[in-house]
Order: sequence, then C-alpha cells, then structure tokens
Amino acid sequence: MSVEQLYQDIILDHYKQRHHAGLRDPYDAQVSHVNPSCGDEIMLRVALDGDRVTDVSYEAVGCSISQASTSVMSDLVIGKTVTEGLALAAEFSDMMHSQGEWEPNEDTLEDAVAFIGVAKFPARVKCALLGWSAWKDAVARATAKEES
Amino acid sequence: MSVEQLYQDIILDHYKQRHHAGLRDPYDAQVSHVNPSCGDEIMLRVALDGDRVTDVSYEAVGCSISQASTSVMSDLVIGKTVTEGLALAAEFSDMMHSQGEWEPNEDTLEDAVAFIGVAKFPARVKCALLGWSAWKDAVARATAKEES
Amino acid sequence: MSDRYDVDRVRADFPVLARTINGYPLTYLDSANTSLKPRPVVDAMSDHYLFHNANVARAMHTLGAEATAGYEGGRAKVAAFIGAATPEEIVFTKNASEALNLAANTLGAGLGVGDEIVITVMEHHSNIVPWQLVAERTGATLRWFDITDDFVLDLDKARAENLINERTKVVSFTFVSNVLGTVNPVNELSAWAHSVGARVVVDASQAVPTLDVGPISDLGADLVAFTGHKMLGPTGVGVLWGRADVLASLPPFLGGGEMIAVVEMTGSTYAEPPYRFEAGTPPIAEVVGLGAACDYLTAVGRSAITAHEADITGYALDGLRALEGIRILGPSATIDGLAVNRGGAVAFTVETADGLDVHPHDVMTMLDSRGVAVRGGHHCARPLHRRLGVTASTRLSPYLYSTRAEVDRLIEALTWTRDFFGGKR
Amino acid sequence: MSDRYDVDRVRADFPVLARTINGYPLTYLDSANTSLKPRPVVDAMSDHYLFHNANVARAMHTLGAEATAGYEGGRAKVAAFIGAATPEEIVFTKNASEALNLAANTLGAGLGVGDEIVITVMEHHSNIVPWQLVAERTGATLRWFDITDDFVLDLDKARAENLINERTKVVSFTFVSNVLGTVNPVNELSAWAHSVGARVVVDASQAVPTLDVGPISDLGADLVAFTGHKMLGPTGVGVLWGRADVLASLPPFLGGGEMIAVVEMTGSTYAEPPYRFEAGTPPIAEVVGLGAACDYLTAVGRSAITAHEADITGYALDGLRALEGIRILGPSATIDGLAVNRGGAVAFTVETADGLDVHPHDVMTMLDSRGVAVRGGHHCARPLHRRLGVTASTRLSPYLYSTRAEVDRLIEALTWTRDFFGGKR
Ligand SMILES: Cc1ncc(COP(=O)(O)O)c(C=O)c1O
Ligand SMILES: Cc1ncc(COP(=O)(O)O)c(C=O)c1O
Repeated sequence: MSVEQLYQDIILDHYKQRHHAGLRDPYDAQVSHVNPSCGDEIMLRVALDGDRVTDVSYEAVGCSISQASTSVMSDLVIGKTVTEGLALAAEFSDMMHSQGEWEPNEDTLEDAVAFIGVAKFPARVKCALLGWSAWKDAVARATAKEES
Repeated sequence: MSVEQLYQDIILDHYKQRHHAGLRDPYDAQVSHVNPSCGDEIMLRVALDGDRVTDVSYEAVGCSISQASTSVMSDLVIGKTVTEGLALAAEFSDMMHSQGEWEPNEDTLEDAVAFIGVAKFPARVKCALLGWSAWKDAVARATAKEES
Repeated sequence: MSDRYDVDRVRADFPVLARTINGYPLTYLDSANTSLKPRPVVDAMSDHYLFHNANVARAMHTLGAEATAGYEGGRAKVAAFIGAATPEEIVFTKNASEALNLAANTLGAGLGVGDEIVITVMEHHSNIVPWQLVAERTGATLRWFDITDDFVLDLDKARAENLINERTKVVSFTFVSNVLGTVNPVNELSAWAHSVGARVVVDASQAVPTLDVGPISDLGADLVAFTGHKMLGPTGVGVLWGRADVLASLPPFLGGGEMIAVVEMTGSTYAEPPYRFEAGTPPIAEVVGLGAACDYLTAVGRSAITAHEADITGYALDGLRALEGIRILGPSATIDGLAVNRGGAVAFTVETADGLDVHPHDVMTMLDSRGVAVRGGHHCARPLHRRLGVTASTRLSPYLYSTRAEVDRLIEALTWTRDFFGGKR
Repeated sequence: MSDRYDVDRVRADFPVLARTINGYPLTYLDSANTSLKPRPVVDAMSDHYLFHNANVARAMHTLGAEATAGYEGGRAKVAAFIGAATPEEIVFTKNASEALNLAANTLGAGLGVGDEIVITVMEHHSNIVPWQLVAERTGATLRWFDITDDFVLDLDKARAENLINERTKVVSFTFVSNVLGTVNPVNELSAWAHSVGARVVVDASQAVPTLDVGPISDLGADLVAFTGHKMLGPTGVGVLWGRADVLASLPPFLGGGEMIAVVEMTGSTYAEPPYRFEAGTPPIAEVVGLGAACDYLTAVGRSAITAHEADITGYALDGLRALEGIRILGPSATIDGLAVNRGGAVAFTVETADGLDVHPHDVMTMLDSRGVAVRGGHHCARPLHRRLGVTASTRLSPYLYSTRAEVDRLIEALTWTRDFFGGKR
C-alpha cells in the first residue's frame, strides 16, 4: 500500500480548501468531538429544516484525512434528508472498516470514494470517521430537541 | 539440606514446651509484631531493672521455628543486661543471614545454635527472627520510657 | 480422571513440570496462589517483545499498529472468553486487587454517612481492605455476611439482621472462595442487592480460571474482577468487566495518559470506557499473553478443565478425609469421587496423633522437601481463618495440569509430616 | 559517534531491527514512546515464567523462594541502578502514571482549601491529571510554572507571581521533558519547594533511561517516579522511589493482599514500605525483566549511553535545523555536533514551501511508508502544545541502538514528505 494511494488528490484538495468550514448561525445542535489518542478536535453545528439538513458548519484541527473527510461529508449531507445522510454515514463507515476490500459506490459516496485507501491504514481510520461521528451525534441531538 | 537438619530436636522441644510463655506483670513495655506474609503474630512484654532484663513474657501464634526461637530467646536474655542481649540479637541475626555459612558459637548462643539449619531456608529466616525483633523493639521502648 | 482428558499432553506445555526439587519430581499444587505458564503464552509475549513491540494507540506507525492489534486483540479474546457483550466492557488493570480498588473507589465516590457497604467474612483481603478504606474516607458503614458451620454464606442470619436494606449501596463478594472452595449463589445475591438498588461487585479471581462463567452478564452483577496470573496468564494484568451502562456512569479512577479526552491546565475531560480507566501505558505484552492464555484454555476445552478439576479435587478430598488428623476447612463431600459444586482450593489443618497442631509453615517446608508445593498461611483471608477458629491453614489447589499421582504424593508427604512431628513428641 | 561505542553490537541484541517495513529497513526513532527490548531482557522473563514461576512472599516452597529471589533481586538491581540507599526505597507500580497517582493520592490525603499544588505547563498528562483529581477532591488549588520562549521553565515569572509560597504543599515536575527535551533544574526547584516546607515529586520517566541519576537522593526530591518500558524493560511495571522517612509517613494507596499487617473485618493495619504500597500480586516477571534491563544498561555503560544519545540527538538537531520548513520545539543548540544539556526527544513542526502546515499524523504516515517510526500528536502534553501555539507536533527520539544513518533516513523521508505535500498545492 503506497502513500500515493492514501493521499489521493481529492483528499489533498479538500484538505487545502475545506468546504463549509467555519461556524455559522443558525443551527439546531452543536457538538465537540475529539480523538484523544491523537488530539484531533472538531466542533460541529448542524441546522435542520424538518427532516432536511440545511447546513453543516465546523471548526476543526487535525490531519489531512480528518479535515478532508469532514469537508467531503459536509458536501454530501447538506441538502439531503437526515435519513439519506445517516445511510451515507453507514455506507462510509462500512467502507472504512473493510480493510480496503470494498467496491465503493461513486454514485452515492461521490468524493468520499477517495477514502478507500485510508481503509488500508488502520491507524488512520479513526481520522476519517471523526467528522462523520460528530455529524451523527449533532443530528441525533437536533432531532431529540425537535421531538421534546 | 534435609528437614532433619532444620527441625533439630532442640527446636521441636522448645516448640512443644515454650519457656516463659504467657503474659506476665510487671512489665515496662509491650509490643505487637506480625509477619504479614505468613500471619505469625506475637505480643511481647519486657521488664527491666535498670540495665538488666528481669523478665520477658509473650503470647504468640506461629510455626515451630518462630515459637521455638522466641522461647530460646527468652531463656537467653532474661537475666542479662540490655547490652548483652542486643549483642546476642545481632549475633543471632548474623547467623540467620549467613545462608548457613557460619560457625555458631555455642558459648554465647547456647540453644540458639540449633537455628543454624534455618539459615539455609530463606523463606523461614523471618520466622526465626520474629521474636527477636519484638524483643529489640520492646527494649527500645522501655529504655526510651525510662529516659524520658 | 476422564479418559478423554489427555493430561500428559497438557503437561508437556509446562516445562517446569520436568523439574525435580530436592530430588523429587515437582508436585505443584499451589495454583490458587498463581498458575504455572504454558509455553504458548510465554512465546506469545516473547514474540511480541522481540518483533512487534511499540506503544499502543498513540503510536500510529507499523509497529504501533501491530502492538495495538495485539493489545486490542487480547481485549477481544478476554471478552469472548467470559462472554462479554463487547470488548469495551473489558478494563485492564494490573491485577484483581487494582480492579477491586477501582470498583471501590468509583462506586464509593458518592457514598456518605448512613450508607452501607456489604461484603462477606470469606473475602480475600483484596475485597476487604479497599472497602475499609472507602468506608473510612466517606463515613459509610462496612457490614458483612457470616458463614455457617457448613462453610457457606449464612443467608438466614443475614436476613434476620436485615443485612441488605435500603441503606445498602454496594454488595461485593467472591464467586468462589480461595480457601473454602465454596461457590456462592451469585445470581441470588445479585438479585437481592439489586432489589434495594445496590450495585453488585463480584470477585471472580478464583472462578474464571476453571468455570465457564459466560455470558458474564448472566451472573447479574454490575462489575466483575479477576486476575491474569491465576489463569495461565502473566503477572501484571487483571480485568474488571463492567456492564456498559455501569462503566459509563463511573468517574475516573487513576489519572494520566490515555484515559483523557481533552486536558487543559484548568481541567480535563475523560475518555469513554474502557479507556477512561486505563491510565498510562497499559500492560500491552501482558494482555497479549492473557489473550494467548484464553486461547490455550479454550483449546484444551473449558468443560474438560472443569471436569478435570472436579476429579482431582474429589480425589484429594477423599484422600484427605481418610487421613487421621486432617480437618478440611470447606465442603468436603464427593459423589462418585468427584467434588460437587466447589472450587479446587482445599484448605486443611494437620494434627498429630498426640494432639499437636502442626503449623502450616512447617507442613509447607516438610512437603517442599519432598517436592510438593502447597501454600500455608491465611491465604490473604485472615478474617475467615479467625472465624474458623484457626490462625492459618495449609491449602492445596490443582489445575488443568494436575494429576491423581500428584495428589498421592501430597498425601504421602502429609502422612510423613504428621508422623514426623507426632513421633518426636 | 564515539569510536568506542559499538552500536552494531548493541543492535544485534534487538532482533526487530532486522525487520523491513514496506521494503525499507526499520528506523525506530520512537523510543520516548516506548523503547525496544533486547533479547536478554525477554529471555530473563521467559526463563522466569517457564522454570521459576510462583507467587512471591506468600509462597514459601522452592519455586516461591526462587520467584521471591527474582522479584526482590530486581528491586535490589533497580535500587542500585538509581543509587538508592536501600531496596526498601523502591516501590513497584504498574507504570509511571500509577506511581504519580500514588504520590498525588498519598501526599494529597491531608490537603484542603487554601493549600496549593504546583506543577508545570510542560508536564506529561500523567503528572497533570492526578493532581487535578486531587485538587478537585480536596479543594486545594492547582498552579503551574510557565515556560519562556527558550523552552525552559520561567523561574522569574514564577518568582514574580510568588508561585511557591507558604501555602504550597506539593511541587511536582518533570526532570526531562518528553517533548522539548528540556532538562529542569531539579536541585534548585527542590530546594525552593523545601524552603516553604512543600514535598517534592519528580517525574523522571524521560531521565532515568539515559541519565545516570544516582545517587537518587542527591536530586533533593522526596519522591521520584519512572517507568520500565522506556528503559528496555517490559510493560506493566513502574517505579516510585521515596526517601525512607517520606515513604514511612504516607498512608496506604490501594488496598489488598500483601500491603497489610493485620486485617480484621473491623479495620486493618498496614505493612512497612515498600510493601504498604504494593497491593495484590506484584508484577513479578516484569520486575525480573526490569532488573535484567538495568543489568543490560549497566553493561553497555551508563556514560557511554548518555554520550551516544548526545551524539545522535546533536546530529538530528543539526540535520533538522538545516531543513527548510522545520521548526524545532525545544532547545536546538549543539556544540561540536553534540546536543547540550537536553534529552533526546526532539519535537518539531513541518511546513511546506508554500506555507501549508503538514499535520504530524500525515508526517508519521509518510515516514512510516519509508520504515521510519516517529510519533505525531501531542505526546500526552496537550497543555504544552497549546502554550507553544500548535495543536500537535512530530517527535523523534533515539536511544542506545540508534545510528546517524537512521537520522539520515529520517531527514530524507522528511524532505520527501514536505515536498510531497508542498508540491501538490
Ligand atoms: C515524562 C513522562 N511522564 C510520564 C509518562 C507516563 O509513563 P507511563 O505511560 O508508563 O505511565 C511518560 C511516558 O511516556 C513520560 O514520558
Ligand atoms: C479470591 C481472590 N481475590 C483476589 C485475589 C487477588 O488477586 P491479585 O493478587 O492478582 O490482585 C486473589 C488472588 O489470589 C483471589 O484468590
């Protein structure tokens, strides 16, 4: 497994130009997640309109993988329904835990297929999942708030 | 090293018939010592008349080695001066830490020479020293009391 | 011994069994003190140290990934071995004592005057002293179950005393006694404790090595402690299993690297279980070794080991009962030569024909001179010995590598010891 | 490198150094995370497990005596290694973190509101969190030394702030920083703390592996903690050295077997140090291994190791300083190519020609693809990184088996990494 496969251009591009970065109002839930073993941190906000994700904004420090993954995630889920977003999160997570034995679906995962290489670097899988975990948590809280 | 050398008749005799056992009045100091790893325990009293040991009495639970050693110790030190007793304690301790490489002096140690075999059983050395440690501690306290 | 259990094949994995002690073959009957270690366990650790050693979690390079896989793989093996729901329910400590201190300190954090902690008189010191320290610090009261003359917990007396009541906050007890061999009714006690809202801690140090305790949550306990070195594993590693929701509710215990989420000088937040409870560099190689021990025990067969222990223990009980001057401290009944519903630890006292108590240390030394290794003393259960009216006892404890021939050697050496001390009177 | 230091002979004892990673020879520069283990250390533990394994103290049979001799022999070796007055000044814990928690809990037992504990901003989390937990529990205040722009403790600022004053009860600080490499003035700080009657705890985890710290009491500290796995020893063992009178004055920490004098259900008394602080079955084989590690380091030569580390570290500092985009976090001066008055840990950040910060995890992964093992992250010193204005850093850390050729490989891989991320911009 070469690092060139890991650091695909899509990832480096998102790293250098993170989409939807910065914290924005309005939002329905805000969460802070951290990867204690490496110190990567993210604060993420999600705004919903009913079942639809209207915005995802974040402030984060971390490696290229975690930063790019968060950027790609925000592209993917904004505008989708919560259900669609959670399905994507599950699909992405499955891919990351596949050890690379996976045929990624470009139709659904779009730029996120670039992370297939990360699945072969077990130590970096957590990096790729940080933003997604934060997003899932934020959505759960926003939904809970709405229901209560 | 055979157990017959360890369990010399002198030791077994003292074990079965402990000299000076039981707690008696008057006394100048009383101490409790324990060998935590094996649970042997002793409560010992010492009575002094000036520099002279007039009585040693004790209540103890423990193995043949610790019981016999305490019995022999009481025979040895009662009637001696504190200085003489401490010298005997040092001589006995040296013998016990000799790993058996020692020519015990029967003139000074009397029955205590029987414990030379114990010195070859490192796990049992502590047993043989329990009563002596308690006696040294009690004497130190009694002397301190006298001086204060 | 069951025909199907090939003890010689097992013994071949324990090279120390080929040793002679004072000219006699080693007869190791001190497995409740610590078990011997088979070659595959030792080799797994050597291989780890020599070829895959690195720190875990914080090292992301290749060796770090290998060491992490070894460590977390060990966690998964231990989880599977006791039938835990997930590996995250397994917290690694340095021994059972630390696991019990962890339980006492975290469950005890919120206690105060008026609260009660209940243990039993048959506990190992490691399940007594931590609760005494917590009680002292918090003002809570420590109470305990007594035992009956049949060496089992006196539940009637406890009921009469209203031992477990609305003030009871924690009930902690041993699964199998390391002295009596008694097996306590874990389910019943857990249900009783839970009925008043108390947390339940089980010391399974003497149970996990031979009983198939899983699925561990079926015991009904909240936290379960055990130790690696008694189950073919290395020293330096113990386990605290906890129900996920219980672990999640507990505050941190020791502070340091690895157990944190975010550290600021002005305050810190903590990682999720199990990491919250694993401060500093964990026992990495030890967990690799413990995982290998689980593999080994599983390969030999859990039920075969349980059956073998019942056979050897039963044989020892029958042999001891037939010996004049021996008093067994614990259930001693056998059925068809098998021990029934008891663990393999058999404690006893020795008296000569002329009425002299032979002290356990003397017994141990005499037996050792014939190559027989047993333990003499209070076995870290002094209150229990006091309760039984003795200062100390001698204890034999077999394991999967033990044989009836070894028990014969013990009985023979014991007879000689008794007569040696008796004859000289 | 000194002509007299035969690094190849040393390397032959570390079989993992013959491994290739991704087709490149392993370049292990992560020794501050954990050191590699030489064969004699691993063999000593295997031999112990396979032929002399038993529990200590409480087992008095032949194997028990052998295991006890191994364990207490290891204590004597560690004592000699750091120049302790007696082996009884050595308490074995599971790691440095437990040793520091022991110090914090026992010294902190009597603290209350108004009392102050002083640490530094350059501490490892293991010397921060235990004090935070104690401060929280007791109401004491936690304060800390800042650092200067030269990466050393800011003593002037501390004086101006009256940081150490009559309310100060404990001062705890690291001997050598595991990030900056800075060596703190232990004697001066100890004297300062003692002048107000405070106790002094030193975290020597990063010092003992390479510096000849003995006679340990010359440091002037009351308690000194370090860890086995960073000095060629196994995981699962740490050390707390304490002055005899200080240890004797401390209450127990964890409760359990071995640390007691007399246990009654109604209360217990405790053993003398060091046993008072060693609850449960201790890390027996680990101490045997740590003793073997002390033997190994002594045989290679303490001053030779110190000199070798100064050489390799100096060579790395010179190489890094010459590299565009590298910022060294810590003292970086060299004299005649040798590092001066600093430890071997060298942390740095990497920036591309076009101004992109390359994150340490990415550096680590890139380097690993070339077989170079370093650590990236906050190295369990997040507050220090915050203070330095960075989230994380990359750290190289050599040891007695490291070579200049390995540093060359690191520098080459680092150049490639920087350009890989820069070129793609
Ligand atoms: C300075 C310092 N203190 C404390 C520790 C903690 O040691 P351990 O993880 O063995 O508890 C380390 C370990 O890397 C260290 O470098
Ligand atoms: C029932 C029981 N509890 C606790 C312990 C303590 O285990 P460790 O010494 O490994 O902490 C033991 C060990 O013998 C035991 O038998």
